[in-house]
Amino acid sequence: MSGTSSGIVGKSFGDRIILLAVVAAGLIMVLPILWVVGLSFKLNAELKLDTNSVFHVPYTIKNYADVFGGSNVFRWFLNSLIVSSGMTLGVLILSSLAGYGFARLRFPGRDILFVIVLFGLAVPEQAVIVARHQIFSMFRLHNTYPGLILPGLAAPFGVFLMTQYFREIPKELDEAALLDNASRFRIFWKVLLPLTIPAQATLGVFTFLGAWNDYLWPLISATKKDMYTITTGIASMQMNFAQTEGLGFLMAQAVFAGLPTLAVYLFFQKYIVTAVSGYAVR
Amino acid sequence: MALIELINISKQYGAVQVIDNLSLTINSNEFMVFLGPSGCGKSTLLRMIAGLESIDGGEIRIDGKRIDHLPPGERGIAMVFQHYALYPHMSVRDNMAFGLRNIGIDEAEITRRVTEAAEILVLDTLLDRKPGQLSGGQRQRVAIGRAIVKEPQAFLFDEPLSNLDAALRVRTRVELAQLHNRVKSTMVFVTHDQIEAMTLAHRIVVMNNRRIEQVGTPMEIYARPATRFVAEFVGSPAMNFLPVKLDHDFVRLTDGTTVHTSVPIKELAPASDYTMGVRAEAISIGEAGTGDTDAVVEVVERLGDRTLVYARIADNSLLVAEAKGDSPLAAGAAVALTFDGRRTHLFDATGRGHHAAEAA
Amino acid sequence: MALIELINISKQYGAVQVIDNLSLTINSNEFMVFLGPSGCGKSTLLRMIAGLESIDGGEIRIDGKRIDHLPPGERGIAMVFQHYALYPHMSVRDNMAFGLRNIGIDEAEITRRVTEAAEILVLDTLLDRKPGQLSGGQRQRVAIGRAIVKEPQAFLFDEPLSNLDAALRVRTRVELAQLHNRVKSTMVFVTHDQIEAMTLAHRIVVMNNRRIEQVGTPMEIYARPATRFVAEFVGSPAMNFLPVKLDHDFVRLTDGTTVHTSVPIKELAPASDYTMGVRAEAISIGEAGTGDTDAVVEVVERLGDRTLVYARIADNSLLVAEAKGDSPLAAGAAVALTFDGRRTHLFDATGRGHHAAEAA
Amino acid sequence: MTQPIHMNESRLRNGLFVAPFLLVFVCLLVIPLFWGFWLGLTKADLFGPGKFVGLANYTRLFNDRIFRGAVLNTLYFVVLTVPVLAVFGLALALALNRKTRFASVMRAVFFASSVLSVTVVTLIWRIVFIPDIGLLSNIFGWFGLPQVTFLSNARLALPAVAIATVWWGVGLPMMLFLAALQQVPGEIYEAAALDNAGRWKTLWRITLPSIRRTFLLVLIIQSVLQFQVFGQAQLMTQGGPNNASRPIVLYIYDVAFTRFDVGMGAATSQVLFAIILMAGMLQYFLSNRRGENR
Amino acid sequence: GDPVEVTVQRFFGACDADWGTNTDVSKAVGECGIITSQINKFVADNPDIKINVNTVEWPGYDQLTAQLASGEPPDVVTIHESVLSDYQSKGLLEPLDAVLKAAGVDSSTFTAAGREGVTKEGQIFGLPIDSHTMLWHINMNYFRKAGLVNDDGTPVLPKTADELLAQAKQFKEKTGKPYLVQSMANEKGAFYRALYIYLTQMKSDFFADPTHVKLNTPEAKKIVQLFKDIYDQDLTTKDQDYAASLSGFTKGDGGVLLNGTWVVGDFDALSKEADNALTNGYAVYPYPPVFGGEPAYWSDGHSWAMTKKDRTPEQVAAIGKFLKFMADHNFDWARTGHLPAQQAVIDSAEFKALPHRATILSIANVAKPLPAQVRHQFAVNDIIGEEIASAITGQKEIDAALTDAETRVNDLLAN
Ligand SMILES: Nc1ncnc2c1ncn2[C@@H]1O[C@H](COP(=O)(O)OP(=O)(O)OP(=O)(O)O)[C@@H](O)[C@H]1O
Ligand SMILES: Nc1ncnc2c1ncn2[C@@H]1O[C@H](COP(=O)(O)OP(=O)(O)OP(=O)(O)O)[C@@H](O)[C@H]1O
Ligand SMILES: [Mg+2]
Ligand SMILES: [Mg+2]
Repeated sequence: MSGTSSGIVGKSFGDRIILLAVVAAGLIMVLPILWVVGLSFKLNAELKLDTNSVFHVPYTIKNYADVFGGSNVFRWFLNSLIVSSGMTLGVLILSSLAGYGFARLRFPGRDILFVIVLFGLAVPEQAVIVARHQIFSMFRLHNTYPGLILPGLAAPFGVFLMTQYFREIPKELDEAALLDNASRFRIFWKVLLPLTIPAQATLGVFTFLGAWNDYLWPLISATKKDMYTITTGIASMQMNFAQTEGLGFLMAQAVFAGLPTLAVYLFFQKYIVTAVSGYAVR
Repeated sequence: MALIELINISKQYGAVQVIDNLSLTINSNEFMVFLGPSGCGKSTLLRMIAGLESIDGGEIRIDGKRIDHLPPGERGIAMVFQHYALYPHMSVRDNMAFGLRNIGIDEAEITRRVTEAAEILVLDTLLDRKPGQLSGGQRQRVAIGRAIVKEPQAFLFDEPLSNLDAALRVRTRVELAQLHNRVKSTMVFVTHDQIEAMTLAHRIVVMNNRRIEQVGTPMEIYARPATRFVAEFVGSPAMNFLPVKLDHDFVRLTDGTTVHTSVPIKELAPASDYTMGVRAEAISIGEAGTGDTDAVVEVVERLGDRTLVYARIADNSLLVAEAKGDSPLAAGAAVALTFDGRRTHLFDATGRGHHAAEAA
Repeated sequence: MALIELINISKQYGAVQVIDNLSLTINSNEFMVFLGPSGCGKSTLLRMIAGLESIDGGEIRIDGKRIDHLPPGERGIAMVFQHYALYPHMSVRDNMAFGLRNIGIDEAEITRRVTEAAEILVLDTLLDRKPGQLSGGQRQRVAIGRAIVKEPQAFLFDEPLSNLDAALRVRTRVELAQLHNRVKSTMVFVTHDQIEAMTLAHRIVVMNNRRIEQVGTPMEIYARPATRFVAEFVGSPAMNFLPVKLDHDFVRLTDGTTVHTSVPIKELAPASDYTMGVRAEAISIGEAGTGDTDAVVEVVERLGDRTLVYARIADNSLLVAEAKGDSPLAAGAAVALTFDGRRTHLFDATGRGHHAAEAA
Repeated sequence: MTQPIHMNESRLRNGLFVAPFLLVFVCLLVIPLFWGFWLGLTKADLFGPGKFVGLANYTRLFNDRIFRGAVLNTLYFVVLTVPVLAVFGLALALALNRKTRFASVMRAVFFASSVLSVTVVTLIWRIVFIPDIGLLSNIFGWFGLPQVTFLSNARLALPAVAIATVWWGVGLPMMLFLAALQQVPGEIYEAAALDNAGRWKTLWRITLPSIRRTFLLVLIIQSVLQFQVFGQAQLMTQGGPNNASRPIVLYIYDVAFTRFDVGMGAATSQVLFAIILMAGMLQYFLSNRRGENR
Repeated sequence: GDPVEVTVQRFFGACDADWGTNTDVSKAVGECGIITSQINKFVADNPDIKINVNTVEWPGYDQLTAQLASGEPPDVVTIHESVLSDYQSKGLLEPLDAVLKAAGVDSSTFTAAGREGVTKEGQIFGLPIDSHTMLWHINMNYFRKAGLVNDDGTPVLPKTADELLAQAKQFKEKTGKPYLVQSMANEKGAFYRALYIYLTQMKSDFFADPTHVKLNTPEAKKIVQLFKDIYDQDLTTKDQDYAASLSGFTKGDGGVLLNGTWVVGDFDALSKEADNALTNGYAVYPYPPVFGGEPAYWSDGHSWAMTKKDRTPEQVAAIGKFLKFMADHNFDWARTGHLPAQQAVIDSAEFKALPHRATILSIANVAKPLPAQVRHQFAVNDIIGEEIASAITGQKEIDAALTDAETRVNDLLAN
């Protein structure tokens, strides 16, 4: 039920104004994206003279052809897929386990540990990146998939989200399962986990998007061309002083790098609002 | 099939004593109901039997065997929760089978038991649905089915009907009574609805404030409440209470009216304060001037089969009396009330109840 | 203080017709109850009166003035919601004052009204609490107080008691009846609990399936249900129904037993199928062989003041009859049932009810 | 709160559920964090062990005008973005909290930008802000307006970065607010309508008080995020002109990675960590104090 | 046996779509095209060597640093000569003297600038492949309109600061356009380079002590003052960033673009096309020595360096071969617009035949990098560029800016 519309019979003048404002704001939101997409379909040479040419023909797909022509793009795409999926899977597993533990089980130091994990939310990546790089060097983890995936697994946000979500599930379910002779793990695995799917979807999408878009860590950890992710890979294709040498090409890269994440979002869109509500209110 | 003994049970949450040195025996095959107001510790007691709460003192035995240190799954007990606690993502069949699979019963046996339970509970056609696709009553039946298939020594119910609407509640109540006839098993049932307690129980445990007020059959509880609390809590409309003084063979209301009662007054201490209790159906309504005391009708509630008449008497108490369904009384009418002496009760200052000598 | 007229009201949600060409007049100062099963459109109707839903056809008038195009705030109506709908972040005082401040009533007057309402509802000591710090019953009283202070032409209640526990529900019910006596205002009350409807209403509107089944006083509804639906829905335990054939002056059950009834059978079409309805209290229980039909007792529910006896008769129907609170009957007993002919009802195939000629 | 379901359970074994996460958390966050504390006390580059210098890095840090500027820039940036993100996100959520097709399309529109990476976002906004060939200069051109040089003007550079950040990040607060709005029971809006409360009154007296906890959550999440602003500044202005848009993290990055002064970079990181922690706790306690009696 | 594997890491972008399989280097154009084709050619010529090319985002030092820190660096890597010392001083690079010698590359064939750029502590740490510096790119069409053309068709260039201002005013009056097209927004490079060029010409040795910069000097002030005057008198474009200034110049926004050697090829090509601002009107010259002194130019250069790492002799030989190939084909690289690092190429007719090389050739002999001992040159340059920019655009007093630059750089170098 929509709060703002209840009790109001018919559309008022105020509603129209709001509608207009929303449409206007929406246009401002998409305009930059359209501008970029437009540029990506223009020849570099043409743009060098005048970007206004976006508004008229000819258009070209050469820029996209060039992106794909960089023979490594598919490999990078695959890397990103592996890293993002691996990180997503890992975060989901670890966060679910920990969320269940923090929400449902009693063990020594639970509450203080939970607070410590929450403090982790405030740690900027820069505060740990050097040390982490050195540790990974020690264990020869650079230029490996684990090297790219592991740092993302220490995500306090996921634990926070899952803990809140598990707290929402009626405790009677655990108890019913206990009386049904189920072990702790079995309760977690067979009874509760299936109920957290909306939260898993949300956390999964956020993790996936974050992993896909991450830049700094892949840049310094995956330093071999075959291990680049799509973000660092595409960046590596840029020439120095790139904008001028290939504005259209650059825009095509941007579109190409952004598309998968947009697709992931649109696909899971319906879960996100419902699940975000799980923790937003508390 | 199981004799459950609670011996000197205590329980506290932090500093709050919730159950205090409570002892109780529940007989084999008995249908025992825990009745009491919200927060009196009914659920806690039940959950201690189930093993979902630890106990801080005392022992729990089933058929003589001490079980309070066993984990819940190993006590041979099934429980039905107020909010059903069905596994939402499993089909009805899987909900029932889950507990059996966990202890490794073979699939043929599981199928047999599930089918049988489904027949008893008329769930046959619903076995492949998810709980979300069931009505409240059907969900409750599934929850019961999940308990039945385990063939437990005892069933525990924690207000299983309170989430159903009125009509369904009545129907399920009858079904539960029939179920008990069929499966013959010890059942412990928690409720704060006295109609449920009255209609279902072999014996009722009335609890209040960490304590047991009375244990007895429904009619004992209704007709011979051990304490004023029990008298007030059980019965709808609630019993009328009037402060009285003892006067030889009869009692005297504050306005001087005398009322005859069969309670053996002589045995009571005459000096102390007493309260007389009388149920609505023990008050008859007649024409003004013809009864124990006159009264003016204030509210008339017509329930169809009977009518509740709220009338104010001289000492300013509002009493409720029961009249026939087609009683012509209306608010404002002047009437006389007559108390049925055999069905009056006296409660002393400590709340203890005194009743007419037991009928033969 | 207000006469509410609904004239040919229609309402649909998308393709679903929820209210279909409904007309109804609610008199000044009347306590009108809408009774019906879940989903029959009671709330929708109430909300249309309040202005919270638009109407798709027809008119609503209050005291002759058409109001269906006014916004909710300007109809002079107050509403009490099932879940109270108190503003959680405002104190009790502010909850009550909010509506008055919005229309610019001066603070002295607001204080006066709030104080007065708080006294009526015994909320004096709670005025500075937030709703979260109140019990369910107190919250409901605040919600009523919020309605009272507006001194509205009419009060609308949407199942205001259904969130309270049993004891509180009974108490608040009586309080509401007294409130109506005091504030003298038109009240419209939605419920699906027939006890509430019976006890509170001047008149009851029984609704089912987008339609009004019957409008009448509680006793009319109970004693002379216009349709089988009404007969079934009103009364607890529900009326017993038996398929019968008409046979001259009496009716014949499927097993051949004949039963006398005061319904003027001659006026009915003899060929069609009829169902006989009889309430539990119109069936008396005697020794086997002495009544209209023999039966075997299956379940006995002791409610204290009366006992419900479920007995199976020869045609295999399970009937419920009412016996005294101290009835000695037990399951398995063989008994005879006697139907009170004046209180039997016949329902034809369309569900229409036929009753004994009206008593003088 | 959770109670022990059965007293006989091995409590330590319960800890096994959180152990895997804690292991990763400790190895990848806690240890590096403490390693960072140590590094902050040393003079070190990336290529070998450093030497202990005590608090020298911190002394240098607080004497550095550029660092102090970066702190102010960061605070300014947080002040620029966080309220706007919260208020704009709330406004959008209020406007789009409907079940219509239009609303769901618009929700997608406003969230879409959130899924782009910082490289793409800054690319887009450079192309918007850039003089001559940029979108804005094209638009200004149509109306005959003079060019505004957002990214090279000391006063506009940080606001320009903030605009891009708001554009990028408004989706999340919007989602959080939407979720919260959906938890507000519809009945209290109806009660308000019957109480003659108009649109504004309803917004101020009913809606906003009902979602204030979410508002706090949004403020804290966004503050933590925006204190760490880096990519946008790095890629749009490189902190310029004249350090006018250099935030703390960019300072850290430059110090540690282009000057190899890892010890100093680590010291700066600790300062940032402390600032974020304090800001978060301050918000939390302030709002908790006011909302105690709820 | 198995081919020897060598990892080559470079910037300059990726352009496999256009040049991924091209081995005919003479056909390739642009930095990326040429270097890609060169490596292709080397691979084709040397089947016994396997080259793994790792392309990095410009300038790629974050990544290189990370690789070195984690002990997995590439074998051969493109490094600016100004950055070499950062890595060399920490012992992360291998001296190349022996390797080059074994491969048959003689460092005496390098240009002076190239040799100086790669020589640290008496050893060679990189194979120089070019020198690059700033140039005046001139729109001759406007110069003609402004009457700033000599009889021989060459542009009239200022010889003193005053002349510069006068000519710029004249230019503005005649054409309505600013004289200079500069990248001013978020720009650091152009400013420190201009400063270095003129300070070098004035023989103001600001890095006499490589650990201490001296910037608060009359010479520096004069230079900054000139640019500030130009700015204050609206004789330059003001709001463009690097990209905008490039496209602005091609659109005819002004007379002289201050930019590097690397865009010569592009503009030359444009001037040969019809219907644009540069059609038949492009010329390019070194920065005119308006403060007197002798011709001297700050420069930087790209070089190939070899990281320190355990290698087999075969690998070292293969790297030597690669470096030799690059040295031998330095002419190809010179077609990008950069000045070659091989003296022989500069002297060759082939090079001189390339367009505009005649006018800028002189630089090659007088180009001069910052002293090799100056550490963190990228960071130093950034600080100086930043401070000067704020002085020129009026955000700071010149004195203050120079003082600040000095203290900041010295603080940086001290730590
Ligand atoms: N986990 C707990 N922590 C602290 N106190 C508790 C806890 N659970 C119950 N209590 C307290 O113990 C008392 C008994 O609770 P219990 O749930 O047994 O009551 P109940 O009789 O079942 O009431 P209801 O009819 O409302 O279910 C209550 O006062 C309650 O507040
Ligand atoms: N907003 C809505 N959109 C679509 N259908 C609705 C909506 N509100 C109510 N309905 C439908 O209209 C019918 C009547 O609903 P209404 O709420 O009036 O029933 P009710 O009699 O009040 O039931 P209850 O006793 O459960 O409150 C129901 O079938 C319901 O599903
Ligand atoms: Mg309970
Ligand atoms: Mg309703």
